[in-house]
Amino acid sequence: MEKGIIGKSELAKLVEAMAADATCLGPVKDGQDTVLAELGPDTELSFDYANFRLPVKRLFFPQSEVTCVLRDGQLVALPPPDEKTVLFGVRPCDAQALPYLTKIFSDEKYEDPYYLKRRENAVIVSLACHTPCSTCFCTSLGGSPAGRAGCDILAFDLGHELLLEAETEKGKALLAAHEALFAAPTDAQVTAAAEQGAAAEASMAKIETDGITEKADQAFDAPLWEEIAARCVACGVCTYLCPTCHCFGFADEQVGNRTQRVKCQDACMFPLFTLEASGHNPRTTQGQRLRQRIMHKFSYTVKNVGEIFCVGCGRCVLYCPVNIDLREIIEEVRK
Amino acid sequence: MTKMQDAQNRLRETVKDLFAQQKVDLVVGFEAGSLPLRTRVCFLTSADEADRLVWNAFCTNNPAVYIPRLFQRPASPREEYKPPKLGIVAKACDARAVHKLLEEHQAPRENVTIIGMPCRGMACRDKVVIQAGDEVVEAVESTEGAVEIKTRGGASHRFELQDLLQQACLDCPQAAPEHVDVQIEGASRRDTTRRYEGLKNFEAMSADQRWEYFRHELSKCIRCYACRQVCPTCYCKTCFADMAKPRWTGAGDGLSDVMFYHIGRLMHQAGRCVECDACTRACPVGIDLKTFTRKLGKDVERLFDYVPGLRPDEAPLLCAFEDDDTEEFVTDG
Amino acid sequence: MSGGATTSPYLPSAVTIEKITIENEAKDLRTFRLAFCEEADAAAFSHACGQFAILSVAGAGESPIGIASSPLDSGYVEFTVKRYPTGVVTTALHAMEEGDQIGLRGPYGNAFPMRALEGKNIVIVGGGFAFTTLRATIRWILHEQNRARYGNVTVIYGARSPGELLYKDELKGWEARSDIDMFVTVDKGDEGWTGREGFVPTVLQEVAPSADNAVVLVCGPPIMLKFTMPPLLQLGFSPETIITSLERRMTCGLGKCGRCNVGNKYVCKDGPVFTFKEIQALPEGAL
Amino acid sequence: MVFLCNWCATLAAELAGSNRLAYPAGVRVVKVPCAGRINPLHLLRALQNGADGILVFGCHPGDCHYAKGNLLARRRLSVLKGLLEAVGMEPARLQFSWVTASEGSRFATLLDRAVQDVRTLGPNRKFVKNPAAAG
Repeated sequence: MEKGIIGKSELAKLVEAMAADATCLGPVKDGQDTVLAELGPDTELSFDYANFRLPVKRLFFPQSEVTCVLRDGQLVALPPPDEKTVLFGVRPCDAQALPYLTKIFSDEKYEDPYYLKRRENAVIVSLACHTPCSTCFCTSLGGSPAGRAGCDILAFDLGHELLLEAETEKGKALLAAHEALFAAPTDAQVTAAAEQGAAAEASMAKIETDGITEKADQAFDAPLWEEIAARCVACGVCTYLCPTCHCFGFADEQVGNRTQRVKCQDACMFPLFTLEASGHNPRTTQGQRLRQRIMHKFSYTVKNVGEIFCVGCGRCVLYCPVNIDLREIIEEVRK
Repeated sequence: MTKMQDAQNRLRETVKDLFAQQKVDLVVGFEAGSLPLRTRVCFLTSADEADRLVWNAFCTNNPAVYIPRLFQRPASPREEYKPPKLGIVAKACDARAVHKLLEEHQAPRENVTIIGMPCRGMACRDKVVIQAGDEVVEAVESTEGAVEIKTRGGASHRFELQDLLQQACLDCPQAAPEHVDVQIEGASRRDTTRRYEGLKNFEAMSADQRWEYFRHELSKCIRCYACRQVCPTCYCKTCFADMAKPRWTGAGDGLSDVMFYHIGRLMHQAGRCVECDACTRACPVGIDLKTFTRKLGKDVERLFDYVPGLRPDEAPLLCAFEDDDTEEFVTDG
Repeated sequence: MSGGATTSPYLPSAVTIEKITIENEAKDLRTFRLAFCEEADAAAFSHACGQFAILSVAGAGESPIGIASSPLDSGYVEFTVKRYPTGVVTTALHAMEEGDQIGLRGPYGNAFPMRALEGKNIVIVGGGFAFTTLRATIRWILHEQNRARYGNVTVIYGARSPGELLYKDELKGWEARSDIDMFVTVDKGDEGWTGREGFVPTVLQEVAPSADNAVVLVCGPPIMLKFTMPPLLQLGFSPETIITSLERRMTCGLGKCGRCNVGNKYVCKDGPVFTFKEIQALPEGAL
Repeated sequence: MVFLCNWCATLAAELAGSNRLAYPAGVRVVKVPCAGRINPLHLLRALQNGADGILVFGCHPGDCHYAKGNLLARRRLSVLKGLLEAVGMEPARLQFSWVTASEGSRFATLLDRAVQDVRTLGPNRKFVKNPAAAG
């Protein structure tokens, strides 16, 4: 089944049906924010949100997870959680980032089972944005408010009902499994959805990103990095909220009488990130660290895995406490 | 011309004078930001740049956070230490933070010129968005005490600044910054009677409700430590949370480790937190940190009659004692 | 990989510390001889000169260390580890005793191109405790089944003081051989020292090995590398024939965690071995 | 978890012991050179690692071997206690008291009472780090 219409009032039934064999998460109000939270049969879904504060990557690459524990003097690996999940209401920018992360966590030689197993077990239902924020710039980086990259199903909010369009086999299977709850969409509905996506896309300001990789390479030794970083307080918000940032570290800890190794998100904006035990630190200034983050996204990943690791979600722009604006950095670099 | 803009012009002229008299070679102030309702900190090195300075209801950041860094000694003793002659544009809370840092020897007093700003309080971004009910795409402080905004949907609103003030400003103990080197004239907030009003709801809760509130707020924490990084009085070279030897905190984002970090940080802020709420504004997941820092401040004020940063040259709270300090929690046999 | 059903690239194999050799007077350099606890792990482990592995002490953490034994040393793997007062893992390792069990994963990274170097004269320049992977390489070259494949072998190795020289007995053995030219130097000798004094770059200029049909493998602290490159170029070594090994803080060793990159190259995966030519092309002043 | 200053409470504890007063079951003792040596983080760590209550003994004001360690501790720990109570910890879980080397019975009484208080409250579930939880 490729397309289906479901009334918003019927969603509870769908959630209940899906919950039989999967954990369902969806947009739920928490105070002023909307968070991606586990859905029960009575949970009220929110459709009035720009995006979640935290990127959806955290469900596949959590802030921290135990990878090994010590048993009888020997470290043993803990398996990644093996539960099916359905993520509803993911914004297209966050979904677009997932295939990028898959490229990082799987390669010809080493696979990170913790990320890959979770991704394999998840069905991503993206919800197209009809009113993008002024800080959003996905269309400048190959995305769209109705982008389909990385999702299994793309949903459109048509007011009283949703139109779901399956993108992958996994998505088709999910729709097929709950076929009874869906109606076939009318042509008008499909057209309305497409028009909505196009209108949202047209409403967005575009920033120029042509040639950004070459320009970034050329700007490597430019003074702009230290100039911009003078304000930076090295808080790492930009990296933690970034849908594509994927740096991590390990930390061993003792909890009660259990010794475990924890894989934690880490951030290149911290001075300690590259500090070696000898005291040597290849990146001593905040300018070097900020440059690393930008170069990693706009140059290194392009060379290594063929993608710009920025989806234009605008979180770093919006949440940077000192108003360092990535859009301005891109503009500066391109000068 | 509004009062704020008057103050802005006076600030620009003052900064030009300070450069001309060679009293400063670096000024930290605010310039226009890239987003509505925002300004950002800028670093000026000559009088020519002074016209970049702005002064309005969106100068929320605490520029004192940059002081320890600007006065950091070079890693090698062979390198000459050349501290700047710093001018710092300061609201009341900023000035308190500067005094705290001076007291803790983070900069030589003679190298810092505090430019005290008249402040009616700063607009809380969240409050503006709630009142506007939509994303704000443009905001100006138009007339005295009013903020005019435009929303994404095209609507225009005019709000009284008084209704938009940050909690930090409502709680501010000062009508204007004190113990400054240069005072810029202008309208200041005069109402200092609402201090700790924001705590009332929290304090009215039962212990279990307070616990539940604390637990819920901290369960959002992703341990990015942004709260620490933007805090002017969090400048330890190696924070206890980053220490490897001893490793104080566990690595995870489980509640126990998160609480350990936050209570540990609060302890380190006792008698030091100037209640500027930089932590709360910076928190990317919206934890209500201010309730806890404010509770701490209130305790410290009640127990020791101590308000950080109000009196220059006072002894740091936890490095001193009085013989008749409170004994209210000492159990007796 | 041992240890249950889950295959995780982050899980180390169990190894036993068979032997600990204290290498220097300061006692902060120890060589650990490790043997795999599981035969399958031993069989699966095969490394090449210049590679590193990640040692793991449960409760303390992991640390990437260059492999100091030759691929032809069968039955064990050796690592020479410096203890730093601030280093949690190296301190924990130094507190361990023979018979204790630790973890090892790897080998990781690329290696010195030993096959491609056959038929060439080899100049080895090492400083301090970065000599470890060079020691592996010398052992490899000097092995009876390999020695004939390479031309002249010249080794210039320096340490701060005589007490800081690694592998002292082995150095003596090499010095006694006629098929390898050894130039061991210390920055400053002591009463018992009758050997050479002087910094590695200076000794290199004195020894002046011929660049003719030669490659140089050079490993040392950043400051030594910096001062070694100009004399090497002066001696006629082209940047492609100068091969070195970089060090960065690492976590995963797999090119995923984003920590050890220099430009778009990951030292753990694309390195640690780079030619000087490759390094010149990298940003960030990689040395 | 009982923190004992080495100069007063440790001796008081020994005195109590020599009078055949035993520690209540489940009490763990940490000797410190001075109550002023106690970092609030130590106490948090104790709670995290499963301590149900903490009792700190220092010298009476004026008696500190290091002149003022006990008085610094008094300030520090009042702040900590205020914070922990603010976030919902039961007040009796953190106690602080003065004792001299000769006050063996006072030591025993205070300790007994603290143990009783904590028993009444039951285990500390709020701050403890659960090993089963990820991370």
